[in-house]
Amino acid sequence: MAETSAEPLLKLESVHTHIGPYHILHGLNCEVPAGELTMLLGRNGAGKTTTLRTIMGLWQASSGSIRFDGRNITTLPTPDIARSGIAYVPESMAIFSDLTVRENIVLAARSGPVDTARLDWMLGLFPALKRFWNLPAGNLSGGQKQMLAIARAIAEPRRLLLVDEPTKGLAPVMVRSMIEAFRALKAAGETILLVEQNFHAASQLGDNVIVMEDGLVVHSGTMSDLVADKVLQRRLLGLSLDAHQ
Amino acid sequence: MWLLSSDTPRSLLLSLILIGIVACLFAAPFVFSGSQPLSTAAKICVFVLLVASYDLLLGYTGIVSFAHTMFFGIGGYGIAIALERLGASWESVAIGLVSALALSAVLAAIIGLLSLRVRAIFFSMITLAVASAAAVLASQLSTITGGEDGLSFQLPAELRPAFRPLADPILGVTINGRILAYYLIFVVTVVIFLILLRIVNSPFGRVLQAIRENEFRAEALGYRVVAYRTAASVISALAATVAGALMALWLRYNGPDTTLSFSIMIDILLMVVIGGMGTLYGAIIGATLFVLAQSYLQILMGLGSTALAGIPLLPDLIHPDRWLLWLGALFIVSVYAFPGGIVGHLRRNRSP
Amino acid sequence: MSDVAADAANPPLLPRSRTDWLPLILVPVLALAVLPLIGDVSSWVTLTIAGLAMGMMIFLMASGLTLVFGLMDIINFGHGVFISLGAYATLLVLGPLAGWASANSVALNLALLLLCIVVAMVLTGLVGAVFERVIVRPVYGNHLKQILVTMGGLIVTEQAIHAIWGASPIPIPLPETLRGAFVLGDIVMERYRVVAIGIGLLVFAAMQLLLNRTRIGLLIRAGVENPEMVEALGYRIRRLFVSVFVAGSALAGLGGVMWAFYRQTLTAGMGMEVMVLVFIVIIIGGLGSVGGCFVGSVLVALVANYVGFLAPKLALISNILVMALVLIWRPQGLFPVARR
Amino acid sequence: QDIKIALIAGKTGPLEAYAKQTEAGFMMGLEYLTKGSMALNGRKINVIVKDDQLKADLAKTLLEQAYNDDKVDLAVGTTSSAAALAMLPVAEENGKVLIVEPAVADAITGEKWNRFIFRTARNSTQDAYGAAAAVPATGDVTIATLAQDYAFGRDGVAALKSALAAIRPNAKVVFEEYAPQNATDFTASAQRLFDALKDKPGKKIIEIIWAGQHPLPKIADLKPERYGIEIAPGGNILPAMQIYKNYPGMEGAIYYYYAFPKNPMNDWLVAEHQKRYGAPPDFFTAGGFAAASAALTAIEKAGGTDPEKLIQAMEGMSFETPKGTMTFRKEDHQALQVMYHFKVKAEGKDQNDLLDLVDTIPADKLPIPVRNKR
Amino acid sequence: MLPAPALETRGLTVRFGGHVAVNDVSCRFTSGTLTAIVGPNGAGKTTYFNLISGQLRASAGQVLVEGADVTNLAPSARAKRGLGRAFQLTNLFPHLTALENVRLAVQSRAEAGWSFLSIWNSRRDLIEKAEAVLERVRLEDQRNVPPSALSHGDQRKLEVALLIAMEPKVFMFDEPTAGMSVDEMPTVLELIHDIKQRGDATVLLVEHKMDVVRSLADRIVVLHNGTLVADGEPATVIASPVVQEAYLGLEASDG
Ligand SMILES: Nc1ncnc2c1ncn2[C@@H]1O[C@H](COP(=O)(O)OP(=O)(O)OP(=O)(O)O)[C@@H](O)[C@H]1O
Ligand SMILES: Nc1ncnc2c1ncn2[C@@H]1O[C@H](COP(=O)(O)OP(=O)(O)OP(=O)(O)O)[C@@H](O)[C@H]1O
Ligand SMILES: [Mg+2]
Ligand SMILES: [Mg+2]
Repeated sequence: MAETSAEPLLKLESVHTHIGPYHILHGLNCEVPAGELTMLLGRNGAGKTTTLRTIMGLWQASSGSIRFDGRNITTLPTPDIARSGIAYVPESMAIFSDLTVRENIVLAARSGPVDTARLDWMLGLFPALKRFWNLPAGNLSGGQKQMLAIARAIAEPRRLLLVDEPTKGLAPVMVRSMIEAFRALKAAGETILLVEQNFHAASQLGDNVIVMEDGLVVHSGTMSDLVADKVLQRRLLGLSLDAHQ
Repeated sequence: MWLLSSDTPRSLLLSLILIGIVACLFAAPFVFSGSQPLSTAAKICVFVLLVASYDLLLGYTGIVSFAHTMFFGIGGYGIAIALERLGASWESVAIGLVSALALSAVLAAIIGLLSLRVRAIFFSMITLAVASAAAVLASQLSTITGGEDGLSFQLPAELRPAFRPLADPILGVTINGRILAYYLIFVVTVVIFLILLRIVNSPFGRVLQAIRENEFRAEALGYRVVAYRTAASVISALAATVAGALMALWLRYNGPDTTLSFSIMIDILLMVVIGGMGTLYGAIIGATLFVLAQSYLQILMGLGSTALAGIPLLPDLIHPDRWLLWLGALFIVSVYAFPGGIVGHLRRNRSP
Repeated sequence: MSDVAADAANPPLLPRSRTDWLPLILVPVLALAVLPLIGDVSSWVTLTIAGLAMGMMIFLMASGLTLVFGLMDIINFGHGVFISLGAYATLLVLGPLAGWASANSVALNLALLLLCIVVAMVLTGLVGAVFERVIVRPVYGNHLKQILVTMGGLIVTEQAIHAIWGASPIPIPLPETLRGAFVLGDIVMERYRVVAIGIGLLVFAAMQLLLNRTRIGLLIRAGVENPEMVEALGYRIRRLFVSVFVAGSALAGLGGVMWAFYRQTLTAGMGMEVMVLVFIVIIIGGLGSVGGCFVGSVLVALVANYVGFLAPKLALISNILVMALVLIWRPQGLFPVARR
Repeated sequence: QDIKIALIAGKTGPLEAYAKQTEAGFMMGLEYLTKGSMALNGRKINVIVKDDQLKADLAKTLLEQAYNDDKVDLAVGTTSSAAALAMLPVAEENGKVLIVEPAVADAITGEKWNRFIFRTARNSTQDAYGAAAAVPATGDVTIATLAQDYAFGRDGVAALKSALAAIRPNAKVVFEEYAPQNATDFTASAQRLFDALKDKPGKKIIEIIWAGQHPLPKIADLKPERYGIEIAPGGNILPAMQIYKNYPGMEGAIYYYYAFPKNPMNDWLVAEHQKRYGAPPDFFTAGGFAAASAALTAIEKAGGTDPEKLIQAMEGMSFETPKGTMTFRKEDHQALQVMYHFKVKAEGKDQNDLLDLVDTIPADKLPIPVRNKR
Repeated sequence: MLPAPALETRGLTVRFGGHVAVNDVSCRFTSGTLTAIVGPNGAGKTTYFNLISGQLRASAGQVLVEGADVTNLAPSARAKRGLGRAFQLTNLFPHLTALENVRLAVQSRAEAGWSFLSIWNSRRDLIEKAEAVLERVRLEDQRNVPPSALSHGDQRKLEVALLIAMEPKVFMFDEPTAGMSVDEMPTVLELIHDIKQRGDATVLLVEHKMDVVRSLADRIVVLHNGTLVADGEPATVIASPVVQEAYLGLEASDG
């Protein structure tokens, strides 16, 4: 990981998470430097989703600390964590299917009407949303729901974006839009923590990378190092970049 | 194990409690003296059956119906009308029971086919209206049903208190028709309970659970959801009808408040929840506890209230006339304290 | 992005689904259709106005339930006791201000009614808050447990009413000037019913405004579907849920006051007695739809009056008949609220 | 050995108020009659009170328990007619006396009667004869009835019609309106009633036969006086009759109103009740008192509690009650009593000062038919 | 005359208000082939599946299974005719264990649902079959875990397991690998490959990963705005301009 001198925007220190009787995170340590895009990789069941949910306070860390922007947010209730400037795109997308696309986005813009320039930019990225603007979001296709989930998270500027597998179910052309969007957001100074299985997409985007296995971080460093090191790729992810598109 | 359809209680304490209850019910006429304990035991049997049949619907199939008492009532009225009209004979009992079962099956199938397609909560409310319509009907058809007053009738000679099949008492208890009637109820309850237990543990029972969990997916797997639900409703209605018939046989009376009233529906719900939904054994525990409480709570409260006389407020609160207050509190507490019912609680303690 | 993709992805905007007028026309059509059957115009007017007013009172009693259900997906079987509680709350006002009721002044009488409504709404709102906190909160999302728990709450509250105000029915006076009727030729309009129509329309309009013109409605609907996500968007959904529940209870209280003055006798079970009717109305309306509840109430009350006049034998089942017919026509109620 | 009496009443549920009155009246009756000693002929009186929650099956079970487990000598009850009817066979099976109070259904001393049943409460037919007796005896009288659409309402109307035929042949029932049992809106019913009566000559009366929430104000608010129509309601418990205040001059019949009977027992009851409960005794208080009096008078007369002797003693027995002297008719064991023709007061002193006495109708002016098959 | 194809749609169309989600799609699928269905998001792929398997009613057109019209049958009846379906958004029985989930599918196949009086836990035949299926998707260790406690990727595998357990004639996979990690993917792809190799099954596969499509598909059908716009050999279809631009989003063939 980049040896930044300044304190990272988000920092997890020996975080343990239990869900009911199951012990999922076993003392997670990681940091997300400000202004950069950090990828969180790992096999199915490694604990990536659990990590994001723990940060959001949707699951309570049983021990350890989570610091965001110098503040300890480990035990804050979820709304307060969100209000401190974190947006979250869950794996399940959690679209409000009764509400129209417009209403979904209206809700996401907490501080008032969505800035028109930003809205235009978003709808340019995801034109399908414009077409279904006034229809219930439950009727959207799988990929369209994914777009809406992202649009909801970026409807207003936030300090930190937690995104769980955004490219899942997206057509290649949309994956490109998505990558474009994250680039633009990063350029606008937002920090992003991205969980991704699509290593191809990941490799184009990430500045840093964290790899998890069985509830622990097994590797962290810069993306360029990982892209260059085929052996490491095979060891950590089971496949090399070449074998996959 | 075969008898229990390999669905054992799965907890030592639970097994002991169940064995205790069944043993007490079996020996009730000999162990307890007086008519109150026997009435209580008979009522427990009837409600075990009724609650178990409702659990098939609610716990296993996830259907919230408020029309279950309607079938209970049909059973009761079937017996009552037949015995009152056709005289106190076993043929009348058979005719009454069979016609009640037929009517229940048809009604359950119609309600199921017509309305099990709609949203669950919608269905519940429709059944609420249907149940109230049934009560209105029973009251309107007073020439047949006795209206609000209900029907009192005589039982076949073998079940009357005066019938003494044996000259000598057994274990100091003279066997009479009343005791025979009790054992009739007990045996029918046990048999039907075991059948229900088998059904919920059969492949059919699992399909019902699957439908409860995700009806959309069950349909996609090739199960006709409406047909399965309707079948479950019919089975459950039939068992409830039998329970109603037993109730009427025991009371030698049937009326709207006895089998049709909404408060019985509430009692059933509470028994299911206290015992534990989706575990037929819960029906035994729930019904036993509840009927005992209902029979003895007022007496206990009366004792408590006189004992505490003098202390302000407290005697008022546990005055026997305020027993409903405590029943209400019981509703709330039971939902919280035993989210999985008593059976769920006992089973969880066993396996961490 | 290439032109092809842009074109393909830029078809015209789809319109929002249109308002459904059919159920709204139903009421006037029905009213006109029975006119020839009744024959006598003055009887028809009398029955129609009385029915409208009764519909408003039913709506006031049912609206809170459908609001709480529609927004929060909570089925409150204890709703009836809030109606009773609202009714009993009038005693708090009528006790000290008995003079206002017997005074022969429209202003004073109406002020009294208003005061009763305010007191009742505050009281039922408070009890509603306690209800939500203690009873309902832990069972969000589970209809069955909601039914049980609220039923328990109902019994406890009803017993509390017994304990506080006694078991005997309590007569209450309808304020002097609201008694009796306006007579125009052969048409009679009870004064109180005219007041009820006014209040009913007012509440309906206020609810529509609040739900459709603010984001509160959205937020709650979203919160019911996925409270976690709403919290992750930064909203404190709990507080909102409490407020909706309180509002629903307060509306029940309002309905209770109106119902109390209509019946002029208070019993602890009076709220429970109307619950089947209330349920029928909200089923007809389409569970959770305030507009549907409004139309459903008026429909049920009008039909009850017409049938009661034309074929009293059928009056007993007229409600269930209306429900059955509506459900055959629209199995999800007049204005189905999409969910799941 | 104690004298054991079971008192069964629907103490919880919608009629809680009725049951409370019965119980209070019964206990005060025992107290008065035993002069506070609660003992008779040296035997202590032990009352076991049971709550049947208005449920017929429970009432039946409780009565069985009372006879078998508690070994009571006789039982008194209960509030609901359905429950009382279910109790009747139990008395017969156990061969013990049951005094029915305050259930009113005719069938109790009619077709469902057995010889162990006595009733101190009035029955529906007595109410009907009372109502008929309050109708003017001369001139044209046209009557329409409003009743609930179930057995109780229909029987009530039938009873009224036969009572009118028996004692008021000048009155004709021209229209019968039946409203749903749980009706709340009476506009349609009222319209139909008015249409039926408005063009008729002479005195025009709507007789209301109703159990529960009374439709009187709803009908009255629609101004029947426009057509010269009067309303005649029946008697009821005091809280329910307070609505009458708004319609002074209205006439009807009632079987007990605390200010009407003049006898020492009633004087004591009114004074004592006012002192203890802050209100005058009501309908069912007097009933409970009467039941206590019937029981004690019978035991005294029979010289014990043997059921057969009790029955013998009670058939044709007269006993004193706050309602005046009552007599168990030999044929059907129904106690006969006076009725009162009342008129609603214009200005009462307080909230319970409601009625003026128009006339006392002695029991022998009420030829109540005997309906049991003996 | 040629034997009827395993599955055929004729003029299949569905409209939602003003929106035509699937527009007059006619297509035949013969057994032993794997057809990939591709298209941009919202093209109507899932909707097409819904129409075939009966979750949606068609506004027009027909669905035929081995020549028999099933357009008016309920989803359950179509499943009995051999139409099997896995869902894009995971759709399982959340509180039953993984094994029971699969067992329900096996049982449906074995037509044992209406058996009232046999004991489910002693039906070894069903259990063994279900366990075999779980092993094939490598979920045997999770057999007693309910889906609600499985990670997303494992839920996807279970979804596939259910479909396999149904042993249908027509397999419809809706993005089976979405959210699956790269090292898990081969398991599922091999499974699909095996089904295809068996020769008697018809496989329809919706997939956005072009390398997967390339390696598995015998034929590619392209949907765009609900209309069938291309159909043929994988190589030709992928090279066609409509796929290159509207789907892959490439200006020229550089992929
Ligand atoms: N609700 C839950 N209850 C119990 N265990 C859970 C729950 N959710 C997840 N787990 C377990 O926690 C572990 C980590 O799951 P998590 O969802 O965080 O994995 P992931 O890295 O996001 O995987 P994927 O790539 O498949 O989404 C898994 O073993 C899973 O079985
Ligand atoms: N019930 C509905 N009402 C209105 N529009 C609908 C409905 N269902 C689907 N649609 C629309 O139909 C189109 C096709 O959706 P479908 O889910 O079939 O797409 P898809 O090809 O599967 O896309 P993806 O790859 O994103 O899953 C979408 O634009 C969707 O918004
Ligand atoms: Mg995950
Ligand atoms: Mg799709």
